[in-house]
Amino acid sequence: MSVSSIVDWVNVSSSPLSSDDLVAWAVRPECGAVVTFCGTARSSSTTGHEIQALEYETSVELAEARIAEVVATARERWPELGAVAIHHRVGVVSLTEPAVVVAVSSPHRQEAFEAAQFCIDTVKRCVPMWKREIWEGGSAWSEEAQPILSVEDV
Amino acid sequence: MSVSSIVDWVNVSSSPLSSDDLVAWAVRPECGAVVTFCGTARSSSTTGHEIQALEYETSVELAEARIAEVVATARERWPELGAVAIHHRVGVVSLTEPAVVVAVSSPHRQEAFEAAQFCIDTVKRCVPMWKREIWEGGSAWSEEAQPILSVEDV
Amino acid sequence: MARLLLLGPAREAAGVRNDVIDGDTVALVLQHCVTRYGDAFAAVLAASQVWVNGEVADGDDPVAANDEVAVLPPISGG
Amino acid sequence: MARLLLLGPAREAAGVRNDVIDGDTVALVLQHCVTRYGDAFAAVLAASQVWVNGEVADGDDPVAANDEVAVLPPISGG
Repeated sequence: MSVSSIVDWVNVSSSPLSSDDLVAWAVRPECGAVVTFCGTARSSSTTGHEIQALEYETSVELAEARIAEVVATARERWPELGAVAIHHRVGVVSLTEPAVVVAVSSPHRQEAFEAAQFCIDTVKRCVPMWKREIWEGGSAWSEEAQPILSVEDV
Repeated sequence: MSVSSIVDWVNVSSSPLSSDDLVAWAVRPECGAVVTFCGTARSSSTTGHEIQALEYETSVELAEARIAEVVATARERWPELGAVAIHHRVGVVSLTEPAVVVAVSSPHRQEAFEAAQFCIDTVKRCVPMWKREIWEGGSAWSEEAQPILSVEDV
Repeated sequence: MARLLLLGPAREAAGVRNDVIDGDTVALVLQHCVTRYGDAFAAVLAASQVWVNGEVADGDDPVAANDEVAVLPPISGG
Repeated sequence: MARLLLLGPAREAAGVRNDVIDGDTVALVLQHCVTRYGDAFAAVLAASQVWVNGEVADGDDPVAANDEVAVLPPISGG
């Protein structure tokens, strides 16, 4: 776990994720809005199989550093933000469990929505994280893979 | 409580709100995205006082019917949506507690973000709900009130 | 007799949330409300919407026995 | 000796996640990797980014002892 400050919370680990934990942490007396995004393992796949689970692989150190860059960039673009938390699981994530959770608080809701969407869009493009699709009797890396982008290129 | 179908969950009550309850309910095997919005009681006010709590007043029946209209309109605009839940508290809501929670699931995240934002924007403009600001030694209705809009006018 | 539902600032100005009141149009019901609740209520009413049985109503609309006439002041969604 | 970190499909193609390997530039380290891990690894490497100590690196960049050279194939964020 890497808590880079009292207002940023970046974490990559194999522990199950709870959106309530992030919401409870992100709430601030001066912030009336908390927007969260949960990315859950879903059944349809890039390889045409009925997915049972996803397996995520990364370097925790490299992934946490990149996610911290995403958070820092979001703060530059939306200076009003209160708290920003981004947690990503590694290892096996069963169908319907969250693999990634983003939570953003701010005084008003418009910037919380915009920043939360920026965070998840940028995490998906810029954080080194490989996803294996697991089905009955087999598994494979997700298709449609793209080169990792730098955060400033998003 | 009014559960209008297995995919819509509209509720106006004095019970505390939990975003995890809504996320857990909104997750679907075919939906990879759940976006939630929590509107929490915040300290700054329209009347210049340091707020300690908000008190919401409505007719549960009228409010739930209007919220159900909001959900139905979101489904017309974003037919891909999975589950949609909108819960609103009535009565006293202490500082930092959620007064309203929206949760939307969908196969992909773009429509979940758009629909969640539409839902909360439209609830704020179209649902009969009066907010009293409570501070040390006094209280008053929120200022900057606007006439209730019809959902089709948003 | 219509069933009256007064919410938020309308409830506060009238001093009651629920009441029963005479009148076979919306305009007549509201006229009787102003007589009963006075000027503070009239001021709130001037900026309010009126719904009958959950639908937005005009002054000319008829009101039957047991219809719910709701007075809905402006809201501060925030 | 540089510390090698192979992730996702690069780890799979090489059969190892961590290794130590000779070379004082990125290009030389990668050349030694291809020699050690073979064609399947070379194919993955051709589409991959290389980071040294967490920063994007080019073939000409120097590699010192204990530097971490990471091979990062394309990602499928979804």
